[in-house]
Amino acid sequence: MSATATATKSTAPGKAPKRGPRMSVATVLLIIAGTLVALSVLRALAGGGQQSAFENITSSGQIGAALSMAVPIGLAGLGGLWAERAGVVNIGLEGMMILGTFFGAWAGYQTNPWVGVLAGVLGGAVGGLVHAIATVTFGVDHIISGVAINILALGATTYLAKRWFEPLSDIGGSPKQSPQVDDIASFTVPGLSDGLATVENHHWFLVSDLAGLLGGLVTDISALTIVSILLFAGTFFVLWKTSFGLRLRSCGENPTAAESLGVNVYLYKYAAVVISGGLAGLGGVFLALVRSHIYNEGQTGGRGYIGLAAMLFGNWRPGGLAMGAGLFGYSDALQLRNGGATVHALLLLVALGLALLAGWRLYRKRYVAGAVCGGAALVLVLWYALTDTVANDLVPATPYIVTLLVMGLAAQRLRMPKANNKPYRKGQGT
Amino acid sequence: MKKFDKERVLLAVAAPLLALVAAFLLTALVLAATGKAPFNAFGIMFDYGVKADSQVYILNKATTYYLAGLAVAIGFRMNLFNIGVDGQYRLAAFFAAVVGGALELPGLVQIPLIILVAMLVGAMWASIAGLLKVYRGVSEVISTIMLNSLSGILISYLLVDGRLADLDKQTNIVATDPLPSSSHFFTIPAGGDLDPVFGFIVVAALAGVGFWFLLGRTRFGFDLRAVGRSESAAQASGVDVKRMVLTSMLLSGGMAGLIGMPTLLNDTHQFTSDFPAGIGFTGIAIALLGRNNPVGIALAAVLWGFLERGANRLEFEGYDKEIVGVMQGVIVLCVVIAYELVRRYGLKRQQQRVGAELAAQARKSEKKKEVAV
Amino acid sequence: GSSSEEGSKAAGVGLAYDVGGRGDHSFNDSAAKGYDRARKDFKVKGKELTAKDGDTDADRYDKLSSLAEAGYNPVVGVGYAWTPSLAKAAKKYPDTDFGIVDSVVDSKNVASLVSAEHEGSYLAGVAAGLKTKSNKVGFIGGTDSALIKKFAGGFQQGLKDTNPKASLDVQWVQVGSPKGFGMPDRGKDIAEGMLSNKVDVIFSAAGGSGAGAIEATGKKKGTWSIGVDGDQYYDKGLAPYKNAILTSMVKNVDGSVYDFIKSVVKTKKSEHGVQSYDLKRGGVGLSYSGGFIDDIKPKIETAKKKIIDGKIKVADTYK
Amino acid sequence: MGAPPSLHALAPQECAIKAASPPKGAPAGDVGDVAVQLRGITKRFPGVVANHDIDITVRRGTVHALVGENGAGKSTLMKILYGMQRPDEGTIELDGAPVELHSPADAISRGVGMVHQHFMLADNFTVLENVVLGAEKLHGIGGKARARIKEISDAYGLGVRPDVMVEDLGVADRQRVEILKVLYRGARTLILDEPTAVLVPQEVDALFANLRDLKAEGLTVLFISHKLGEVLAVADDITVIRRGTTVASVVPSETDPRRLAELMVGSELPSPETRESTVTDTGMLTLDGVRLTATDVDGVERAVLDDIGLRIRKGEVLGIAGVEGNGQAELVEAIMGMRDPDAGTITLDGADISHAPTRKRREDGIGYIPEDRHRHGLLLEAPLWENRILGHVTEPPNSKGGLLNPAAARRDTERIVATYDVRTPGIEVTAASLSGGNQQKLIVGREMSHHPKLLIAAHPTRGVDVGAQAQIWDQIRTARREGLAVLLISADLDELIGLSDTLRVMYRGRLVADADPATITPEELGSAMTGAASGHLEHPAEDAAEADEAEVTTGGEDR
Ligand SMILES: Nc1ncnc2c1ncn2[C@@H]1O[C@H](COP(=O)(O)OP(=O)(O)OP(=O)(O)O)[C@@H](O)[C@H]1O
Ligand SMILES: Nc1ncnc2c1ncn2[C@@H]1O[C@H](COP(=O)(O)OP(=O)(O)OP(=O)(O)O)[C@@H](O)[C@H]1O
Ligand SMILES: [Mg+2]
Ligand SMILES: [Mg+2]
Repeated sequence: MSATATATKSTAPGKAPKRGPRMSVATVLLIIAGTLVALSVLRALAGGGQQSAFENITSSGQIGAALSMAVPIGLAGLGGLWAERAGVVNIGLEGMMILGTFFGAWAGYQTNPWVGVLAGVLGGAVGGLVHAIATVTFGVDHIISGVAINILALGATTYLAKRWFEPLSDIGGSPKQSPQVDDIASFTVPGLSDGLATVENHHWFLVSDLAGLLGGLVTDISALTIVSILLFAGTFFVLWKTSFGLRLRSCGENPTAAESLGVNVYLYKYAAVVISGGLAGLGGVFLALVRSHIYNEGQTGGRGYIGLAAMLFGNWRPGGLAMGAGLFGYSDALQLRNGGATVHALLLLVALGLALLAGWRLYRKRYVAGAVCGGAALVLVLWYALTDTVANDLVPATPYIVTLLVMGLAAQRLRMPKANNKPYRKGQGT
Repeated sequence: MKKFDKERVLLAVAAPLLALVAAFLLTALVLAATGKAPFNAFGIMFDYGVKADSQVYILNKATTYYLAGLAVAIGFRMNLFNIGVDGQYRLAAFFAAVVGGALELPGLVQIPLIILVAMLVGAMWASIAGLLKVYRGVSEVISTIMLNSLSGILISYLLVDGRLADLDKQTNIVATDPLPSSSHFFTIPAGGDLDPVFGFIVVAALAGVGFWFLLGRTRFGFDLRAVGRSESAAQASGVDVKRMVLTSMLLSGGMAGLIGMPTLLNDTHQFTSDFPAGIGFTGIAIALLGRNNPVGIALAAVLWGFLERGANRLEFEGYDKEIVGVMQGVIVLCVVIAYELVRRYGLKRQQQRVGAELAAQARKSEKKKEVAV
Repeated sequence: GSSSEEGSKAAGVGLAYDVGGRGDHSFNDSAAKGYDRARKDFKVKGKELTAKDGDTDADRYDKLSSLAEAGYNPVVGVGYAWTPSLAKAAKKYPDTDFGIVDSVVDSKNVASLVSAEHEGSYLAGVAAGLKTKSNKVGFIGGTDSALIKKFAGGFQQGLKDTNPKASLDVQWVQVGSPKGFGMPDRGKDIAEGMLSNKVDVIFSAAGGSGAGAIEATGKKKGTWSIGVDGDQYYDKGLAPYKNAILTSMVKNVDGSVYDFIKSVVKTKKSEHGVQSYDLKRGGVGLSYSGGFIDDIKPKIETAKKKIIDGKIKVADTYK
Repeated sequence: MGAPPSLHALAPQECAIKAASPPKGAPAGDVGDVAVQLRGITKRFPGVVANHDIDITVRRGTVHALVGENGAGKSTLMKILYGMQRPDEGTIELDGAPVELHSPADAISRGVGMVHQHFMLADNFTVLENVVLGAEKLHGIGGKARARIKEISDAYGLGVRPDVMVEDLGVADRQRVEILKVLYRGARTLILDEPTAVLVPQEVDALFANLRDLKAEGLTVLFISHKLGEVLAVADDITVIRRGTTVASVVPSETDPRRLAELMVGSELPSPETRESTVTDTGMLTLDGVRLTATDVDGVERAVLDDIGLRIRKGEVLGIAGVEGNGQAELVEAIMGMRDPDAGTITLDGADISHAPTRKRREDGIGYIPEDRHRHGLLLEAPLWENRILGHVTEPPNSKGGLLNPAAARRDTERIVATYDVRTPGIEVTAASLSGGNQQKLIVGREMSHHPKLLIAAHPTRGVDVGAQAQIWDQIRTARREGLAVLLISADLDELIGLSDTLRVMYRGRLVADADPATITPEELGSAMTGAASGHLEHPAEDAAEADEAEVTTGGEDR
């Protein structure tokens, strides 16, 4: 409107136009390597009773489980990324995942799992379409619409499960679950997998950790996991290397500008949100058809939300998102694999990280922040020293606490698409 | 300005009605598509819903839902999405039950104490999200969702035989110590052999009045609403937005603390693992439906209670009670769309009227205006 | 409603399932089996209702009273979650016979149908102790509820009594939430975690989540699962892995429900008070399907006899 | 009227054929083909008729200026020509052929490009991405596009670097990116909607040089500006729009700023100048060594306010000149308490308020007319009387104790509406339904009602029409006479020079220069704003005072 003459807050004085350091692949690898070394050292130092717990941190089983936990979270996050890059917040991911689990299993048990995959993706996409209609066409607040979709998706699948699956009791159906769906093929890299397993079992310093890490990534990998990894790469390519992606992202940064250049903003927003739903649906399919072989009420267990958190953590970029999803998947997997001891071992690792952070902060003369980090590190070390395991009933808290911690540390450095979560009406830009 | 007001009232009523009608039609379609007679189903729900014992049930349910709606609405009024009401009220009810079970004071002292503990715990839990938002910029949507899960884990860690609860070997139920009977809240007899109405409905009504008064009649409420309408304008007007976020998170959490109280003080008198869950989410739907307005929320809470009562009956009559879930989802979605449409229409109407009236004024006072300029 | 006019006792049997309902391939299904059999044998009609997530006692009471009001007799609540509501309904409808599974309601017109899960689980522990080669055994509970701890406690005791060297890894699918009974994926992950730690016998008392554990052991040679509630060897959904099901700790809820219905509609002398379905009464036990534990049958039978004779007292909770 | 009445009778097709004949108002001299012909354009918005039966003819290879007061409908008309808005009635012809424009894409494909009044750039994109967006088909989004951008940039001397983030660019650079965007699409007809509003005079000159180049290439430029001096300097034809309709077509050689302005407004012009000084010796606001740093997203910390020191006395208006984004907004926010300075002191009427909360400062007597009334001044969806409370909720008559007093607030709103001539049918309508000028009058009324000691007026008349402008100036002058201290920030140099008693120039977060408004010219001020001059700006020669003759609102008679 007339009062906002120039939308140019910009050019603060003395501005250094250099970009700050972005996490490059090299830095990430360096961090991983550093962590591994630290881990190996800690393990070597730890007493005999604790060693197996430390070994568990990088066991191929743990890594494999983490990967399969990470994929649905990552797919949900990827869905969130598509939508938010086009300026639409999608908190309805959870509902779209539910649709994915339901329709994936429904079509899957009747035909074959790949048809199920397609149906689940479509189911999620329909959820996305509803969200697009509400937010883009009708301008409903994105969060409110998302919440409504979550309620609706849950209600609808529960009802349909009751109608469709209950009568199938003799082949395993019930009001809360579908009949079994066949396995989706999974792959193991022949030779490599076994070789790595052998190395891992020797518990050599550092080498075994690395072997465990890699072993988890080459053993018993579902075809759908591979598809998901391709989708991550594909997303990066499409959104950042094609004109379609440029236009789509422009709708999340400045839709009025995009409109003024002839971009059909509604169309791109619709496309993004529908794709977003489809990806979340695929995440649901993964839960239904790979992690288990059935639809199961409540199966998603809030992964849609965690996916959203992973996306924020990843700063609205696929690479960062993958790291976030990996982190959540990892901490999720912990609790399933005799987590108490492993989490206990991890306490020490986290304490080390915090201590380093504290040092850095103090060096930068940020005394309060440094003291807080240092104090936290100390508490963790004490906790580690005074106990020998973390109560199993508290282990499930790990992913949530990790999320809160990570968000608390990182949220301020994040940059979301500028027009994200803002209403947009065609022809009403200033 | 009476003309405007009348139209505004009309629009305010039109939106939910429109949405409800649309929702019922859509649900009817779903029912018909899955081979069930829709209108018969609605008939069953209605017949059953107006029975005396159903009304007691609905009022008692609505009491809880009303508080949940209020708790959510406090946040919504200032554009704060407290998705965490769910975790807040459960944690609050749990600790209130623990404290209540451990003490044996006169009811007049102990009941307020229990309520206070609940509100404090709810507020503290909510404040975590508030602090994270204010100081670390963490979206409250994400943090409250995480906190919901954490509160569940915390409760189940503590709700264990030997920690803060006891196991009844006969019934297999693990529960906190029951409240002494002096701490049972009064009930309102409903006549006949009907169950009584929860006395806590009085507290809920007071909470509603308090909500209205605080938001509509105090400086604080004005500031809070100002933040909801425009954070930047509120800040420029002198509202400390950060503090406001914290305060309203605390208020919302405190109100959330009340949600479990009708159940605890009027009904179960102890906390068990199947203490009602998910009411925080129901509260979101109810706040949306009631438009964050204390009267609207009351109507929405009653509607929700009615639907659930009807669901119980539908099953008995051979329908799938799950259809009510569809109905609820469709209602919420229709309602949010209808409100947005009506809001937009209302704004446009008003601009049109302002334009028209000004044009008329201008024509009348053509000459006077020239002098004035 | 059409319910009020039919106040006669002829309405039939009323059954109220817990969340999950008929078709859960577990506990509720077991009750349904007894109900179906009774209806067929005694030619009575019936009505089934199911609780849903988030139901309060008022909701549950509403269901029970609807049944009683409509003249269903007996009315059975399947699962301990019905305890408070059933107690209230029993008071309100003194002429109706109520039954409750897995819990105790102290009232003249209520039969409390409880099972001695710990006793059956003890036998499962004996079998596991004898069959494990690695001396590492696992237990997966659906959730850390008191009922499931009964399974865990008995299992642990049986294991230790038989094989003191064996260690037991106990994990819960979902702490604090009955959702842990419907998460086969998590069941599988937990089992795989255990297997990779050399555990070779896993007992899961985890409803549908157990299927995941059975799948995991089915896919790894030389490892066993122990089923629960029904005889899972015959579970159609688990057919591919049935050769990994060492045995099942069968809990005959169908029997207790059948007996109770029979006592009301057939013998017209309804059971009331606590009806304990223990080892002695055949309420719990191990299955020998598949013949995988035939070799150790004598030892199991000895243990069973000792329990029945009271020589072994089985702890009914896990610490 | 611009178009001959006889043309109205003709069907559009026939017009197209005859379009080559020069329109009546066209000047003698070389006459190009008709590039754009708009006929009978009418556009209604809820409550407003933005365009009413507009006729305009634009010759190819000329710069055609549109002038008119705020809200006259210029932008709307241009958006219609650019396909962003559909006209309710009327026809558009491009190069003689009637066209239907459904979207900007249609217009772009027909060689029309538009640089908007408000920048249309995605800050978080590079220049390259901004330029190729929507035109990816031309040269892709990679190396070829980059080469083409460089080529255009060099050809017109735009100096645009393709791989810089737009957020790192200054306003003038952004302006050039906008122009490049249009050229990249091969536009033959350029619409520039107030391109000079944010530029200092030197930048304007550079822009005009660019425009002349373009014209020489045979491009047609439609140019909107409120600065009539500029218009006369660069335009070949001028069309005047008043209240949504064309009221005159003139050529620069036959008019002067004053007559043009009167055509625009339909009456005599107000002027912002101050006549007698009311400055006292008592200080009201003092800033000393104020420093404010901000951390950007990349974690780099830098000073947005650097060692700011100033003093405003009772009855004094202190004007701050500066190109937008040099810290003026931050200065205001520091004084208002919306940002906490890292160092330095702020003293109001003898009391140190450096770290006092905003509310306290308002209660202590700071009035605030924000730069962006929609973001900082109003609750758009709240009724007027609630907007009257905003910012003064703790003061009478709005509240007593902790409680609101809606009845009193309503009564007082009625008073403000009457006193400040806020054109509204009542106080229950939402602020959003008022026009910008009336919203502004409400804000001024509200702030003045609490008798502030210090008024912070940031762009108080931006986007406000001439009538309202005069009223607001009057309010400020009156209050000043009663001892009010005013901090005035404005991009309108005439307003700044006319109203201020003292002038300071802000550049990169520092106050680099000061000047005497009685002698300074906008050009001199402009060069100081770009950092080209500092210290005390002396006025070199007497005759330069006549240079601003061109600027219509600068009277200068009493200087
Ligand atoms: N999208 C819109 N909806 C409603 N009214 C609008 C819209 N766009 C413009 N208007 C109104 O139409 C009228 C003409 O506006 P326009 O922006 O064309 O004016 P202008 O001549 O460009 O003014 P300025 O000099 O302030 O830029 C104004 O009253 C404006 O408020
Ligand atoms: N983008 C828009 N969307 C909806 N309505 C708008 C829009 N822009 C302007 N309006 C409406 O147009 C009218 C005029 O608004 P604007 O702020 O442009 O006033 P203006 O014409 O500049 O006012 P004034 O004549 O006082 O200077 C108002 O009713 C305003 O609500
Ligand atoms: Mg305007
Ligand atoms: Mg304009």
